[in-house]
This record gives sequence, C-alpha cells and structure tokens, in this order.
Amino acid sequence: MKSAVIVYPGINRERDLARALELVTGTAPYMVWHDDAEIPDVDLIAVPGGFSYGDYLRCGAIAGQARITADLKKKAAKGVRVFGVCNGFQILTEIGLLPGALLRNAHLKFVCKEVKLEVANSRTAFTNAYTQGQIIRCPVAHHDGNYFADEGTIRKLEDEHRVVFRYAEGTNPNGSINDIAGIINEKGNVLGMMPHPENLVEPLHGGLDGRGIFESLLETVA
Amino acid sequence: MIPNEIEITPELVAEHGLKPDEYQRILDLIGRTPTLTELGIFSAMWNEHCSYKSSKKWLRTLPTKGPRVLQGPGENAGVVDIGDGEAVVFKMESHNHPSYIEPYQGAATGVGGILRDVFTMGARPIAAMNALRFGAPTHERTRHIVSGVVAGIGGYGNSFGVPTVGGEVNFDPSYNGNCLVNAFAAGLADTDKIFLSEAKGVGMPIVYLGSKTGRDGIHGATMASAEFDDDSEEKRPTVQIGDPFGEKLLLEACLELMATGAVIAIQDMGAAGLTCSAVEMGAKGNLGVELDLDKVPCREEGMTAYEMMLSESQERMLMVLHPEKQAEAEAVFRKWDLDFAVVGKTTDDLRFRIFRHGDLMGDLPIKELGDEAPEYDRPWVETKPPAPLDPESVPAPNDLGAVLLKLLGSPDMCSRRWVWEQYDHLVQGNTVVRPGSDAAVVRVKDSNKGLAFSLDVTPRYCTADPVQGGKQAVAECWRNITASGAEPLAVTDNLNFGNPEKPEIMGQFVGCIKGIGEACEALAFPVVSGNVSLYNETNGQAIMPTPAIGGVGLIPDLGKIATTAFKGEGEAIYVIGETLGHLGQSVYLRDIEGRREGPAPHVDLGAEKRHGDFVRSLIRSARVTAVHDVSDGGLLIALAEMAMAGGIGAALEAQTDLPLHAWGFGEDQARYIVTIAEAGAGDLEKDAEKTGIPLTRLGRTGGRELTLSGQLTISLDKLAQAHEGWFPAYMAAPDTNA
Amino acid sequence: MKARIIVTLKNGVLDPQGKAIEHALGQLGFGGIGDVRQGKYFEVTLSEQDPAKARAQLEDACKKLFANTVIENYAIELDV
Amino acid sequence: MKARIIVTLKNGVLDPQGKAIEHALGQLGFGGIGDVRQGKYFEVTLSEQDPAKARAQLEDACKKLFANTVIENYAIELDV
Ligand SMILES: Nc1ncnc2c1ncn2[C@@H]1O[C@H](COP(=O)(O)OP(=O)(O)O)[C@@H](O)[C@H]1O
Ligand SMILES: [Mg+2]
Repeated sequence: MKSAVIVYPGINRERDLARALELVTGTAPYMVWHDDAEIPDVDLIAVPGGFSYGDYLRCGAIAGQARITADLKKKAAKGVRVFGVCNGFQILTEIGLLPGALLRNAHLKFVCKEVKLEVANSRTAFTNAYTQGQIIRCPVAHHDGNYFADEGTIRKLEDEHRVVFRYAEGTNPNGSINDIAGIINEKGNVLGMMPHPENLVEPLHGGLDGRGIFESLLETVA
Repeated sequence: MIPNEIEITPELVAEHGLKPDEYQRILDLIGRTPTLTELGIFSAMWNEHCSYKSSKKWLRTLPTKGPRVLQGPGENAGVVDIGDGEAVVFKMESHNHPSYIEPYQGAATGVGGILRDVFTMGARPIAAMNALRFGAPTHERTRHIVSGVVAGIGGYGNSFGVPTVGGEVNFDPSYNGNCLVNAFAAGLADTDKIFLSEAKGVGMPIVYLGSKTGRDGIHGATMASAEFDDDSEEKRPTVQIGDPFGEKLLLEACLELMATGAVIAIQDMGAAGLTCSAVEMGAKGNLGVELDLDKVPCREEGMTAYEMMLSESQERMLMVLHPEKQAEAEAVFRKWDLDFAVVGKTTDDLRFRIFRHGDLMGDLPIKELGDEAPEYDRPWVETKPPAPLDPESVPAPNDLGAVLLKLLGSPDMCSRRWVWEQYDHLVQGNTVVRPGSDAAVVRVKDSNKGLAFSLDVTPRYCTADPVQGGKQAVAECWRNITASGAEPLAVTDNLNFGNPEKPEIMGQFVGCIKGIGEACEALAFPVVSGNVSLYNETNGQAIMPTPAIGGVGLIPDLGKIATTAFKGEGEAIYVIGETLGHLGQSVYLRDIEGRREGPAPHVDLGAEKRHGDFVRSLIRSARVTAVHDVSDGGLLIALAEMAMAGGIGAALEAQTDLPLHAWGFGEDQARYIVTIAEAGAGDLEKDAEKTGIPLTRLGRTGGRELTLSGQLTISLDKLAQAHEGWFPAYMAAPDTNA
Repeated sequence: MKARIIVTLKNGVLDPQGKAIEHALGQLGFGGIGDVRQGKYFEVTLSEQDPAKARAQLEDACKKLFANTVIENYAIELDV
Repeated sequence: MKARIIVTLKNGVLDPQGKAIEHALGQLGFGGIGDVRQGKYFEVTLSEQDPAKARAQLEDACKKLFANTVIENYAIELDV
C-alpha cells in the first residue's frame, strides 16, 4: 500500500503517523510539503496531527489554505482515501471535505490521556479490522476536539452511520455532541478523527489497539 | 571618541543594577565614561543572571567529568554519550520572575528558552519536564499562577511537539511572592554533529535568524536578578510573548541548516539577547565582533542601539556561517519563512563594536566583558542544624487510615494528573513510561534503548540542613532513575535561592552545593549543565532553598524496565533499605502535627549506591515486577501509590518495633519497594543476605483493599478518591487576575 | 486605511469559552452579567484607498480566512 | 442591557497570531492587507439597568476575568 503524509509548517505528529504507516504497511509514506502542487499517486493520503501554523487564528484554518489543498480535494473527489487525525481532522473540516467544526474543549484545557472508543461503524475501509461495537483504547491530545455540527448535519451523520468512532464509557474528553470522535464522508473515503491511533501501535506504546485502522486500509487496498 | 548624548548619572548606573564599585570597574576597564548603549551592555553582561558573579566560585567545586560526558557546563547544554554514536543533550533553566508577573507567558517562554538551548547544540528535543513551586494554596494569587503556568508550559511544549513527561509540583508559603518555574529539556544528537558557540575564523559573516526584534523584555535579565518589591507591577511591560510556532520553524530550519555543513558556531539569544550571544561567540573564539544594527530585522520602528542590544524578543538565533554556504543557508531559512540577515562579522582585534545609522555606538574589549565581570566570594554562615526530634513528642494518631487518606489527598502529595494531562506526553510516539511513575522513560528512536528522566528536590530538607538536603535531591533523582531500571548518567541543576548578599542565604547556597557535589561524586552522577536563580525574595521573605536536580539515565534494553504499578495478585512485597522511622522534617510531621522540626533525614551515599545497584540488577534480570522508590510520605504512601497505579490492593504486615506511624510515614532514605512472584521470593531473600542488603517483607499484593494487620483497611476506590480529588477540586474555582 | 473585523459564532453554535466565562462570572459574584458569547477581533491596515474596493477585499478575506462560515459570522468596520 | 467588550494586546506586545495571519493573507494574494493584530470580542447581557453602574461592573469584570491587564487593554461599549 502506498501512502503520503502531508507536512505543514508547525505540524508535529507527522513522524508518528509515518512510522505507524511504515510499521503496518511495510512501506514508508511519501512526505509531501504543503507548498507542493501535487500529491504522488497513492492509496492513502494522511493528514497528520499537530499544530499547523501554531493553530493560530483557528485550528487548521491557515493550513487549509495551503497550495496542496487543491490536489487533496481533487484526489478525494476521485475516491482516494484520506485520513485526517486531530489537526488533520480539523483541516479536513476547514476545507469542506468533512462537515462540522471542532470547537474548543468544553473544559477549555488541552487534554492528553487515554480514552475508550466505540467502533460505531466497522464497515468502512478504515475500520473493517475491528468488530462492530468493539471498544478500543486510544490516546487523545488536543485543545480543540469538541465536535460540533448543526442539528440537521448531526441527524444525517447518525442516520447514515457516518459516525465511525464514539467516545465510550464516559470518557468523552471534550464535550463533543453525541460523543463523536470520528466521522466519515458520504462516499466513505475520507475519515477524520480526533484521537491518535498512531500512538498505540507497538508493544512499547502499551497496546496495539490503534493498528486496526492501518490494517483495515491495508486489507481493502490489497 | 564615541558620541554620547545621554549623561551617565549615578542614578542611571543604579537603575542598571550596577553597584558603584562595579561601575568603577567599568571606568577602569575602558578608561572613559561608557555610552548608554555600553552601560546597557555591561549591565546585561555583569548581571547575576549572565555573570554568575555570586555563584561561580562554588559552582566550580561540582564534579563535571565522567567517562560519558562529552560536554560539561559552559555551553548551551550538557552532552552525554549514550553509545552507538548518539548523545543526549540536556539542561534546565528557571523562568521564575517572569512567571510570577505573567504566569502563562512567563512559563511558556521558559519552555521556549530551554528548548532553544537544546536544539542550538544540534539536538532534536525528545523530552521536557518542569519543576514547579507555588505559594500556599490559600494565598490569593496561587490559583491564578498554577493555572497560567501549567497552561503556558502545555501551550508551548504541546504546540512545539515535545513530550512533557515529568516534573514536580509543590506548594509552600515561602513561594507566595516568588513562584519557581524550572524547565528541563533533553534532545538527541549524533556525537559527531554537536554544535558549539565558539566562533572561528576572521571575517566570517554573523547571521541573525528567526523572529524579528521588538522592544519586549528590555531589562528582562536585570529584572530577573532584582529583588521584588511591591512596585514590580511597573516592570510589567517587559513581558515577552512566546511563539511556539515560530520556534518550531526555527528548530526545523536550524537542524536542516546544520546538516548542510554551513554552521561554524551557533548561539541562541536568551537573556540579554544579542549582547550575550554575540559577546559569547566572539570571546570563546578569541575573536572580535562587529555588528551593524541597521541590518537587524526589527518589528518596531525607531529602535535604538540600546534597545536592540538589550531586547529579549524570543525565538532568535545568532550563527557564524561559512561564507561560501551563505546562499544555501539563506534558502533554508526562506523556505521556513524565517528572517535571515547578515548583521556583522568576526574580526581579529578582540573588540566588540556596535554601529547604528553609521555611528559607532559601542566599542568594548570583548573578552573582558565576560572575563572581567565581578566575581564575589560572598560572606556566608553555616545553617544551624535543628534540634533532634524527640520521637516521644510525636504522638500516635487515633486512626492511621485517616492519616493516610489525608496525606494522599494533600496539596503536596496528591496526584498531579490535573497537571500532566494538560501536557502532551505522547507526541513523537516514543513515550514508554508516562508521567505518574517514578522516572519517565522515552525510547531512543529506531532503537531498543531508552532514556529515563526525573526531576527532584525536597526544599524542606534543604531548609533544615542544606548539605543533607543537597545530597538528598541528587540521591532521590538517582533513585527514581534507578527504579525505572536505568543507569543514571548525569544531571543538570537549577539552583533557586534568595538574596545571596545575606550570609544566611549564601550559607544555604554553599551548603546545598556541597551536598550536591558529594552526592554526584559518590554516585558517579556528574553535573553537565545548570542554572542559578538568586534573589528569589519579596519584601525580605526568601523562598526555601530549592536546588532542583534533573537527571538522565540510560536503559540499554527497553524490555527490562520497571514501573511503580503492582502487576499481579499474590506477589510478595519487600522493602529494600532500612526503615528507622525518621520523622524529622517529614510530611507527616508537617501536615498532621503542623510542625516543621527536626533534622532532615541522613543520606548515606554508600547505602544509596549499594541498594540502587541491587535494585537495578533485579530489574535487569527481570526478577521483580514492580519497583518504587520511597520518598516523601514514607512506606505507606509509596505502597498506596503502587496499589492505585496497578488497581491491585495489598495485605501488609509491619514487622517492626517502631510506632506504626513512624514505620509507615518515616522518611528514611535509600529505600525501594519491590514486588516479586512468590516463587522467586526465597532466592531474593538469600541474595539480599549474601550481599548485605537490608530486605524486609511487607506483605502480599491482591484484592481491592490496602490492609495493615488489623490497623487499617481502606478500599482502593477510597484511596484514589482522596489522591485524585484535591487538584481538580482546588482548580475548579475561577481563575482571576488577582 | 484601517479596518476592524469582528467574528462571532452563529446562533445555535455552542460556545464553550463564553459558557466557561459566564460560569466564572457567577462564581465571582458577577451574577448580573450573563449570555456571554466570545468572538474574535482583528485590526488590519489596507493599502487599498477606495472604500468599496477595500470592503470587497475584506469580504473576500473574511470568507477565505478570518471566519469559518460554517459556524461563524463576520462583520467589517471600515475607517473612512 | 447589552454590552460588548473588546480586548486587544498592548502596543509593543508581540502578536504571533496576527503575524501568522498576515503571512497567510500574503500567500492568499491579499498582500494589501497588513498590520494584523488579533484580539478578543465578547458580547454580554447585564441585568443592571443603570449605565454607570453597569459600566463599573464591567470594568471590574474586565480586570478580573475578561482581560489579562498585564499584556492586554480592554474597551467597553455599552448599548444605551
Ligand atoms: N509538573 C509536572 N509535570 C509533569 N509531570 C509531573 C509534574 N509534577 C509531577 N509529575 C509527575 O507525577 C509523578 C509523581 O511526582 P512526584 O511525587 O514528584 O514523584 P517522585 O516522588 O517519584 O519524585 C511523577 O511521575 C512526576 O513526573
Ligand atoms: Mg519516585
């Protein structure tokens, strides 16, 4: 499986994501500079977490204006899989590939801890290695992960089973509506999530629960 | 002759923090009246903060060498060999006064400064820690300061992308008017690619990099060494704002630039910005420096030479570059959207010359600026040891369980989760042992090696007995690192004290250094970097002596480490080291009896070494399942922490003639608690006996309660409630700018 | 020419910061101050001299950058 | 009574956010918009009916909560 990770100024989990991709898929991803015109032909485009442009103005807002965005949108429209984690999720909502927005955490503080996630839809290309309703461990690390969308959008997301991950067992760390931790687009090729599965993929991380996402992708591509 | 419009009056000299005899020294040195710009330069260079004039004499006594030490004190950070061509680069630095004035920005820029120190050496930062001391929880400003400092540390470190993996937090009224914010950072570099600040070659371009210069922080360095008074509000406009995004760009650009081979020397602009960095680079290389300030990128109009030389704007660097690589270097910085300007050159005449609008604004002997800085052998008196504590005077409590709960839920002993959950401790994907254990452990990327980090000092011991307290700080740090399974490598120190012009305070300083030196020597734990923060006094009230020790250890095989959490049911629990029930200066005595009395616990460095080496060998042979050092609060606190961390209870027995409260809460040193499968217990007892290590069985893990033979039964839930409760409850009240 | 941009959350969009401040105000004894909504404020200088063109430029910049129109409204005040 | 509070950074205090936005504007082709300074904006409702008292209350709240007066200025606009 070929993949690419987009690198924005100020981003800081691009190496974590690249390492997880390499670990699971066996191939190191291309690292694509935000100011490039094109992303190479790949099976997966990953938009990493971190603080692009320091998250100044609004999380993901300035990164969304990058030159690479045009090609990212084009490839997403063609059906290339796009996976946004944390800041990546925020960027995907800013550029309209995913609905809604991520607001400041309800308690206003940055939060880094492990939460429980329910796999609310295991029939996506990103989650088929998990079972429906499976509860997995996953770290979060963010200041603005409070998912918000208007009522109609939320209803649509729920009706179409597009909420893919939900905070489980009372571990919602940020006040997201309906405990939403990750959503997918209508076509099923763009997933955004706040938690960091890439930080729970090797024994030294204390667990392997995050691998499922990368394994799912590997399977659907192969 | 240099034009000088402003008359240098005694008042102006005093405002620059220079004493009359120091000013005389300047006159003697240059043989004329200095210009205002020159006066500013002297004030910055001869300030306590830059010159270490009160502490130098004593710092020289610290052991700084070891087989693995590649770079000791004197550079931006210390460098220690960790094998395979790699080195760990680390340092700690205080940002106390700025954090008191503006907690968020003060702490944030403190983190920024220490990260810069590390990557200036060519190292990519891989871990950060912070030692925090706040005033009494009931003091009106404490909550605001805690809230801002923690948010500021997180705000900077999280965005920059370094995992903040450890630290300490204490509350005490002595910090009411002077909080302490000591920030530690460590990075990784190849041993053959360490960058230093010594300029080489005549006529080499001096390049300014990073963010633009503004009027922020002018006099910042002076402020940091001036005792506080109630007018400190007026000094407020000197607050600097951190720009973690700018710093992240600077990191990436610097590392990319260093890889091109263009860099001859590099120095970050910290305290007293352009002045200190330029003088240091020149003086170290036996070269003069000429700066054309018109070339310095400024963010404000009409800045004078004086302002530019003293500005402490953040996220800036100075480099000496190979001229033929200048274009390549500039391209790297343009790519990262950072300022890049040639602002001067090295010369062969050992002068430090400053030009502004074509005028010569300063012309000073560069070496003497640093070398001739005053150095003081300040008078000091030894701290009188407190009277021995009569054990009879410490009555047994009615309810041991209630005491345990009270201590676990006290400001100093409760869980710091509220703090470290605001820090990204996972970014970079190498965190193996997260905050909440003894030392944090971080993997050395792409290897099976790890580094262990811990920050420690017990100021109340240092107050009672500076020498023992200094020793204890080093010993506890060494012990925490050992308890993770690591080999302790070296330390950085951050020496926070009151006004050194008072002989009692100077005595505390001298005593602590003596203790630190002895312990570092005995434990082969050399000091490779550090920082001194003096004048931590407000209205004559000094802080407790607080020499924080930041230690680093090496783990050759990450498969063989230990954490504090109980791992399984039915395992034997032992304490290694002697339990003598020392209650002097203990948390028990202070928080239960309300007394700060007695001697600090005695530190037997030989025992520390023997017990620690024994524990490490147990971890490395995978014989023990959990390890925790015993520190503040003694055995029962340590056991409760292990139980809570593992979610497994324990049935304890006290095989002792001591009163139970002395046994349970005494703070004897050189102790560790370990757990081991019952099958291995017999062998452990034999080995301990053979090697002469004191070993006492404490009981067995299991269940959901902590019990002590008929004296105490408390559920884990209740323990956890007490332990986790205090911090969030305290911080729930609104944060106001009190 | 100088201008100010005010970006506010749309009605119905949750405002965690405003809510937290409101809560704190209550605890501090400012119970009479309520309905707190937090927004952003920007001051900018434009090289464009024509007010109509300047406003059009700012409108465009607001849509593209200053505001996320999914959740935010913006208002422009031009110094003329 | 409704009121608005505008909190801005004091002169000379670095504004990294403003700087980053300015930079982004440049890249988006809005080179003519410069000197960006970012601040905060609040809308509140007061139960106090007397304008002078309302203003005094807000002043107090600004000092304690809305603004960090070490680095920020605040301005109050009262709807009367
Ligand atoms: N300011 C802080 N930042 C991050 N972690 C902290 C901080 N303060 C305490 N911790 C973590 O909480 C745990 C307990 O701290 P402490 O009681 O000081 O440990 P010890 O007694 O072993 O030195 C440690 O893992 C420590 O690193
Ligand atoms: Mg410990």
